Amino acid sequence: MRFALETDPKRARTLPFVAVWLILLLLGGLSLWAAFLGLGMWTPAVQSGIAAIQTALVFTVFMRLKGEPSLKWVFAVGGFLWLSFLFGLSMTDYSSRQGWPTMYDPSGPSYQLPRHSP
Amino acid sequence: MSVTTVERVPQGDAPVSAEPNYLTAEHTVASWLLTKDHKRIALLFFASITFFFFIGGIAATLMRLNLATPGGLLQPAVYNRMFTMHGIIMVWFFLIPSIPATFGNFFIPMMIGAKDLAFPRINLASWYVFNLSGLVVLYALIMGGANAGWTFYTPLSTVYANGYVFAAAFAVFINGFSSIMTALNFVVTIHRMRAPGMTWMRLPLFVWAIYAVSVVMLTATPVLAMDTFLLAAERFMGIGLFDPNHGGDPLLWQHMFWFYSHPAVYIMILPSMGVVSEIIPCYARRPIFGYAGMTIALMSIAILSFFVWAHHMFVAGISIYSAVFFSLMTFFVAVPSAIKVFNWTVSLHKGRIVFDAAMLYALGFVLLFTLGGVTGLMLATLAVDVDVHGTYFVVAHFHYIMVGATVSAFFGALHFWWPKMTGRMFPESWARFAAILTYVGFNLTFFPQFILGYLGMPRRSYTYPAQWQSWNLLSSAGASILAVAYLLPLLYLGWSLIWGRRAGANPWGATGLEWITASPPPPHNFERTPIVTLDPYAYDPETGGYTTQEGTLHAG
Amino acid sequence: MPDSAVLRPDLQYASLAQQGETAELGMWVFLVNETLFFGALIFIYFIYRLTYPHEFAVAARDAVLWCGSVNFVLLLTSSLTMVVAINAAAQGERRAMVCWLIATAALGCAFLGVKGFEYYLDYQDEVVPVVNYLSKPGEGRAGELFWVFYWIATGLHAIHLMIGIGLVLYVLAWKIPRGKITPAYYTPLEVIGIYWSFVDTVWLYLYPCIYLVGRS
Amino acid sequence: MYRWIPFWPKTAAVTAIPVNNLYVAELVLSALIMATVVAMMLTFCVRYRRNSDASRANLTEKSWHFEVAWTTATLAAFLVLFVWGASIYIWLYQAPRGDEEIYVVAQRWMWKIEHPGGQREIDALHVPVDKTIRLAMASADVIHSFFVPAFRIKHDVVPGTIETLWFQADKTGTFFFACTQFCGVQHATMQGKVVVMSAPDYARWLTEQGVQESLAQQGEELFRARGCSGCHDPSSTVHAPSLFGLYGTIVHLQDGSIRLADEAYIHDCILNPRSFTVAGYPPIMPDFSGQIDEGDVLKIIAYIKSLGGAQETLE
Repeated sequence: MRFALETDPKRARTLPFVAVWLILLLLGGLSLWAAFLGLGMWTPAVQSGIAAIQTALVFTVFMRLKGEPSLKWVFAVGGFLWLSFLFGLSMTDYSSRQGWPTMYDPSGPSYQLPRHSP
Repeated sequence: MSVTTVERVPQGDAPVSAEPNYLTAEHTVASWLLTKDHKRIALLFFASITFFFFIGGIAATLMRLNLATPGGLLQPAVYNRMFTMHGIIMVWFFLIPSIPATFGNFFIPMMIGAKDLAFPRINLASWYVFNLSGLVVLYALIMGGANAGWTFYTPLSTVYANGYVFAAAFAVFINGFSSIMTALNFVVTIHRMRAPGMTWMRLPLFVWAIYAVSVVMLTATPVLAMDTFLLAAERFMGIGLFDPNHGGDPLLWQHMFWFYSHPAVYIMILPSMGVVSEIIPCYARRPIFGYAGMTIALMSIAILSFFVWAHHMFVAGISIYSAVFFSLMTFFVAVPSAIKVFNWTVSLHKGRIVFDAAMLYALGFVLLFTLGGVTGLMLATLAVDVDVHGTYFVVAHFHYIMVGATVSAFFGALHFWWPKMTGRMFPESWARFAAILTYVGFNLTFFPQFILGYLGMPRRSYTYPAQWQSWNLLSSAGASILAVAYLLPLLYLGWSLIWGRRAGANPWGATGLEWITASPPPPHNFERTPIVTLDPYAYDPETGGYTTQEGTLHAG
Repeated sequence: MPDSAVLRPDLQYASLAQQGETAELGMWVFLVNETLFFGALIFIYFIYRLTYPHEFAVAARDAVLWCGSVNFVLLLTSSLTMVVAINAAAQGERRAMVCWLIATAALGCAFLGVKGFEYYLDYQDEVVPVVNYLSKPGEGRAGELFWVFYWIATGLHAIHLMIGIGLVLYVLAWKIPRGKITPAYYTPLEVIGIYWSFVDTVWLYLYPCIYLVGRS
Repeated sequence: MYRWIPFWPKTAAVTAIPVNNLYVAELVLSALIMATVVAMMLTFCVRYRRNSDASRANLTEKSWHFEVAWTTATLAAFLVLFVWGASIYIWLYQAPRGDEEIYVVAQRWMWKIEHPGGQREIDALHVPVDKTIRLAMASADVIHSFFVPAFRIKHDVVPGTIETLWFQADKTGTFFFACTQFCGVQHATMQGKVVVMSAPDYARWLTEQGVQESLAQQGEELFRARGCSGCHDPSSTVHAPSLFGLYGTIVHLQDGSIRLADEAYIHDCILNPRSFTVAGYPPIMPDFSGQIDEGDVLKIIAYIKSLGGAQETLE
């Protein structure tokens, strides 16, 4: 526990934090580079992936989740999990709201009623 | 284990404790306004939400008065503002904070054996923020009210509606901070501040319910906050993200709004489920049936509530695939609710049932919740929803859940915990009369609306074709009975504050930790930190005795 | 260095350790809420970018890339200095802690400075919806949606950063001189550090959303 | 008596019948559930009241068998309802080609109806009996919702897009329709009558309206006046997609996605062409958003539909 009077060993060294900082900057540079590559629709995907890796680094190292009780992990991950509900479930609508070819073929004969007609 | 024999409800005055309680420890106004005591903050919240309950109630009374005749009484614009303000005030200023901020605030620390919530200052700040948002909504109301409906559908709310939509939306935005602060406090408190021996599976179901509801508040409210923030910005600046004239999608507002507001329905109902799970075992004098199943049901409702929001949008023009998915999810969320109804009912089996006021409210809750639930199933069925969506059927359905069930549970909690909060007993026969009157008045008011809904009467209409008058008249008559039933407790509970008998520490013979301390409790709840040795609800129907969670046996 | 014995837990806690753990948990729970708050905004962006990919690419080309990139570096660096300051607090190196905290606040202010200058450039470039907006060829009506998002997102982020700077200054001016931050109990600093890094994380997402669109 | 205490709405369309049947089934199920709960509660309350001397021995505190059985039974019943409701919904919400294709513009606080022949009416909708009617609905301002209780159909009319809905009335008569999405001060009066007539009556009614030109002809005029024909006319030298036989086909867009060319698609293409660039064509079409009202868009759509559907393309 870091509340002991002796100093916290996890807090003794600065070098690992500097290393992570460098990695984060490099990843940022990578994201910037990817923007100029012309990957088309893959660009946002690559950039989101990079941002996710950066987030994981910031959370575990800078925000010191590493080695913390699982309860904090639950809350740290929970926010993103709930966000994925918002993104994921609303895509059920946005991916197919309009103009998706449906089961009914509108070019078919117009007099034929679909099922359920009495 | 010590054994003492007590009368179940002691007659005559209990002895007055010499120790100061939380009400008498300090007397200055500042000691109330700057208090960090969760019990005093609960009472402050109680005052605020009671005020808003009656403001919202006045709006409802005017609406029912207007609908008693097809021609109406109010100007159309006034009627529209009334139902909008009724919705906004009742949802955000009464129902959402109703049980958590008052009974939750008061009893969560006591039930888990803590001296206070984790962050008392944040708790107090929550009350101030709530009142600030209340002032803003009152400003909107006094200046003439908003008339966009409580759902603020764009582009009506952003471009077309006149009135104080900006102020109303902003009030909702600020109100969200209050919810979040309260919820954060509960989550952290329940995780960190439990007394020794109070394991998760020994928590009273009310604590579980408040925990579930806090998780929902924490994860749903920020989305609404962003949504209303953007709405207010759009209204204020004239350009925004939901305006079809700028390429925006009005359905995006609805998606985000219901991502909050469907879980918000569970924010309103989950605490009532917790309350009823406390009341039924205590008055049936037997352990709750299926405790573990109840906790699983509570948590699964909390999580599943996020998977069903678009069932408010089946006719709104979302993709049919999406509608099918959300309909299926809605049926899934109904399963844990069905389990709960079943467990409450079976919890009466082989009990030793006492029909006190709190129990009558709880039984009323179960029935109204079940009727609200089965009509919810009808609304979850896609084809039927297409027909009854946006009609009085929906109005009746959600009033059964949010008013019938939640307000019944609120009054049940009020009667159950009144002796603990004030140290006084209320006149039992009056309370029973009020409970029955509530049930009768409620059904008279809202059952005819199901019929009106299937007949096709659109909601939010100030006028209607004359052939529907009979049902509307019946509904208005019921509303007047309901109004009396809601006002009655104010009178006799107020009376009891001064003339009521003094309650002992545990007038109902209940097992929770909140009952082992004096009534009203001392400033820091307990003389010493309780040590929990037992599951909750250790009632014995064979003898009528019970054992508190500390392990003290009281023979019947 | 003041003795830790002067610090007592608040009434409702059994020990300082419990109080510290609880405060940190409180911040993490709060961050759930912040994640969803900013997440909801990015969700709107996500939907509209899917709907209007071409318009967004054209509109976003006017975003000032160098400002965003410089700010990216500034903010990440401030996160590092914050962590180093907490390390110093844990070791009881009071002087180093104060210095690194001042550096953190300064970097935060530098971020706001660059941001302010960028807003000025944006105004010159006529990309301020309502106030001063000129629709560029090819961006259609949806281009304005991008800029509404830009102003709201960066504005809210800046407000969060200002709160962070305020908290750091509060610790510097109030807590440290009164000996309330000790190697035995530096939780207030730790909690602020978590918040600070979270505000940094938000920028990790806003940066590609705003500055790295339509560059190729 | 029935006039003053009505219990059940009329059922006057083929769309209404399955919905009504499902509703009755659910009512019965709901009544059964309520009766079970009430019966259990009453029995227990009487038998185990405080002063009764019924035995309380062998108390069950939990029984997984019971709970699992109850849960499975409810889930199974719910799934039946789900499948039943969803299958009708999918049928209701995929509008087929109609015998009559009628255009509806919702505007605060009236319903403007335009028949393909150019006949116009407000807050009234005349349709022939036993014919499939397809409604293409647009909103000029806020969200409205078109609801005919006797037909059990409803759909929101969202600004910025076109929604379609269909029905086939099977009884003649006059039926009430209303807006069910709150749309402002006079929302409650945004109502009208569907008049279902026999085929000869309907034909007579159409001719009595004294109309000069059909909707498609009006649309064609707009098509020329707005300059659409400059590029989309077959004789044009500009490389623009042909609109002959477009309606009802599958269109491949530049970004790789595919869309069905229905009313909503044509509407989106007119107002926001950049997001719907057809594969193989340059993105040169100007943006008509804010320059053309929804009624005119509907006329142009009627014209484009009159240029033939998918079948003609094959010939």
